Amino acid sequence: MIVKHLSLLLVMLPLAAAPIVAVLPRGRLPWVVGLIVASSCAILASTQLSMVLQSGVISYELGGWAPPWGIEYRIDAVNAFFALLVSIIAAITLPYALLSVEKEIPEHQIPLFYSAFLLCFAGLLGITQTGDIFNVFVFLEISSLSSYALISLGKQRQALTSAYQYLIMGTIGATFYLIGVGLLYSQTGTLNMADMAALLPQVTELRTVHTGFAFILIGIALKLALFPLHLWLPNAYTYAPTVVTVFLAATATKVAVYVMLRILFTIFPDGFVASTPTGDLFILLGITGIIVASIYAIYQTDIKRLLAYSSVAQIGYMVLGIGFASATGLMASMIHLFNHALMKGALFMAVGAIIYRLGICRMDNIQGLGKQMPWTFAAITIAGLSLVGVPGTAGFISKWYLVSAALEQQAWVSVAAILIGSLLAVVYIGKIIESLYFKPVSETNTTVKEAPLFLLLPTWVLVVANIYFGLNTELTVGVAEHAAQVMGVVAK
Amino acid sequence: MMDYIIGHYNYWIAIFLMMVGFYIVISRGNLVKKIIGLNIFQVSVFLLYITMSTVKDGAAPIITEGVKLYSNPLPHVLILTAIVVGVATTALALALVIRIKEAYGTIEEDEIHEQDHSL
Amino acid sequence: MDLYINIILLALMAITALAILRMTNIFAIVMLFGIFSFLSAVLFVVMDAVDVAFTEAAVGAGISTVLMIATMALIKNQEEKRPLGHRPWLPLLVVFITGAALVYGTLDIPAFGDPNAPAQKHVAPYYLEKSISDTGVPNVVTSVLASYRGFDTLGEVVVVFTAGIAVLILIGGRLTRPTKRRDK
Amino acid sequence: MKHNLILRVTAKTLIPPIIIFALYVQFHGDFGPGGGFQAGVILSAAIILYSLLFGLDAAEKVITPTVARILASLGVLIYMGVGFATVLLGGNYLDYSVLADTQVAGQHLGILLVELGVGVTVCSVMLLIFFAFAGRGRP
Repeated sequence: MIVKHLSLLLVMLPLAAAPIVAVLPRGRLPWVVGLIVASSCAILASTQLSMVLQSGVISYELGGWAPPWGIEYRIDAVNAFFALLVSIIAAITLPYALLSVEKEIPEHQIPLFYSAFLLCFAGLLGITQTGDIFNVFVFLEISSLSSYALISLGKQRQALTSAYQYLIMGTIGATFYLIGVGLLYSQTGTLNMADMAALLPQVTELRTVHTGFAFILIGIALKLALFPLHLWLPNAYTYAPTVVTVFLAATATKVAVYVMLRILFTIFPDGFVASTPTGDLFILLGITGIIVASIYAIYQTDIKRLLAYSSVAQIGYMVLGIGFASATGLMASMIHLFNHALMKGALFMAVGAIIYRLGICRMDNIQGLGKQMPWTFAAITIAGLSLVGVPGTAGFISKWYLVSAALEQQAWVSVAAILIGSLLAVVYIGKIIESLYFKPVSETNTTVKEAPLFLLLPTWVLVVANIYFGLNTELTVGVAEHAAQVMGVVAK
Repeated sequence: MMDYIIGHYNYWIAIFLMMVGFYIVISRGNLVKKIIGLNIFQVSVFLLYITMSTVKDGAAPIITEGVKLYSNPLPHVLILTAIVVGVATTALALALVIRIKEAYGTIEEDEIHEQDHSL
Repeated sequence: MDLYINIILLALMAITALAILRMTNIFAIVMLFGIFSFLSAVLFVVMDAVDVAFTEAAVGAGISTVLMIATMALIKNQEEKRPLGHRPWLPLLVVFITGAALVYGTLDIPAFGDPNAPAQKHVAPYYLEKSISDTGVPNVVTSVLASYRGFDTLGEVVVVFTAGIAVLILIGGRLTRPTKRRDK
Repeated sequence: MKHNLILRVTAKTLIPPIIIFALYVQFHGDFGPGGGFQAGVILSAAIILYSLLFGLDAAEKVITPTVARILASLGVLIYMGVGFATVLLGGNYLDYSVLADTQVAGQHLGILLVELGVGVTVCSVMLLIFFAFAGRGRP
């Protein structure tokens, strides 16, 4: 029975756990429930992926109504890949959360925190699983509303203004998406993605469809923090509690990429996207995003903020891959977003370990801490090298595929941008390492000890994953290739 | 031509209302007023959907004997959802504004920025 | 007849929206927003969307306005300050482009009330035909909401619940204070 | 408003009809406009009106924030529970047809139950939100 309802269970488990956790007493019970749920989801998601790879698309009719009349869960390799990414990150983040949350969140809010965390998790999973374009909106709002609340839990008062700013931009994005969906609905009469994909080829000439397409893309781009719509992201990531930053940085923007891929490659017919300037626009915005955000990152003194700007730059790489609209480009994009989740997860976790000890993480406060916190320091170094794209790390694989995708199309400017972006990454990661290791320890910090094991272990799981996926590319490249095929972009 | 206008004026006024709301959100600095702008924006989008669902001489979609033509129930359902999502967002946003007021003593964007930069 | 009622209501909504844009007294703006919401509810009735109208009146005009007033009572100062040297041209440009794009999109949209529009022909007729035999519910909005698209509604309830959690996180401090004392 | 006699008397006579109307809307949604969302909001409006007249403390005696919080979770769980029940009875998630002998009876029961869940959650969340807003101003 579990096999039949697997795809549904994956979403309903965290969704049903959230209201239960909300009424649990204070203490560690909410965390235990959260951990159990997240680990079960990781198991379910990996089962789902292997099922999809073996036997093809899974369709689950919610309410027993056949699509397009009812809502359908339609799982192919792409969904399964993203659902697995989200679940794994949640399962690794939760062990880390225990101590970090106890330190950063007031005790009486901890059950509410885990409830909101599970809601955000369930919302993201719901987006990846559904085959209904309006259902995406509903789950998008679940994950968005809970992430606004999670961000506002940050200690500094700027957390409140960041959450407000994100709320305004996020709601504008969601409303744009809603407008786009409405316009598409007016010409097709359906909300089911597969059904819409079948009906759209007859109406692609219509101006309504073009406008709807544009509005959906802008709405998702806001959620994706695509340059220049990224303004909410640096603030939100900087002031949110560490666990929230780790989770959102590794998953939220990735799920937005997923929606983008679905819209571009599943829902709209092949020729349509190519007939619009979308691809060129994505390449342009991707390149500008990589360069500008990387330069911004170099000038940051708060390390969380530095990494946040780096995230904006990395989103540039992903969008660049989508912009090429080739099989290699798509693969590169998907590999990079998986790897980026690993490296940014590890980096934010390591930074969180420093925050756990110091309370802040600014360039001038962390000087010389590398010697006192060797494991944390090593984690930052390795994950940082992966971010740069040094061979032997996961980051190298994604850069490799990106460059080959660019070379395929002889897009020299893109190749240059990728290389310059990597060089700029050397500079900002170098700044952190220099500060941590090559500067003398300030007197107030001489007694700082290594972070507790509970924080180090999850960090190192991700660090090791960075190396593992740098050496063994079977899973990432294999699944990404399969996913690119599913979306109809076959290798030329 | 006149038919075309009569067939589309509803959309255009809804778009005008949307844009007024959108303009309030992105041009005003008062945090409460921004939220109200956002609400106007959303309500006007609802209007767009309901406009799509209307059928001339159709009845409300409650099945009654002797009635043949009904308006389209699906956009109604979508908008019911969207209205509830809208009020949820509004409640959250207003709660944030209250906290911002407590932390900064003001709800004007410019003054908040000034305070943060002077820190 | 419907046409005139429509036009009058839309005109009133436009006037209200513009008044909200120009006014600086937040309290008055909140009141006007309540009116705006109610006008839209009336318009929904005219356009045969009774369930939507009901919800908009109860939720949009009712709860939203109550919450806004409660916020105003806490915030106290009720005058919007217009910053000097504000540059409104960029927002204006953005809004103009967005609006123009939308109008461009509506040029091909089926006319208002067209019974042969694609939206009226594809999925919706199934609900209207089958609602009684499938679910026994004559109000099709209810059957679609609770059954055909019941999962959306589940998501919607979770959104409401999320908002409750979020508000508790932000300003619900009083709830747990008594138990805190016991801990010490 | 606490000391205004006319308001108190008028509102007092209004509250019971509002509650009855909420129940009507809740259970008549199959046939006319209405359903759990509207009913929840109307019911919460009745209690909010009560709290405006007799003070927040009096209203919190009717329904304490802790109870409201539990009810908010409960409503969501009722809705999800119906779904899980249909799964256990061999149907798909939220496929109410398996709840009773005939499809229509099952659908009817299912819709009634989920609307109830909706009503409970919406009403209690609205109250929670209102209590949080109104309670913030107090020392």
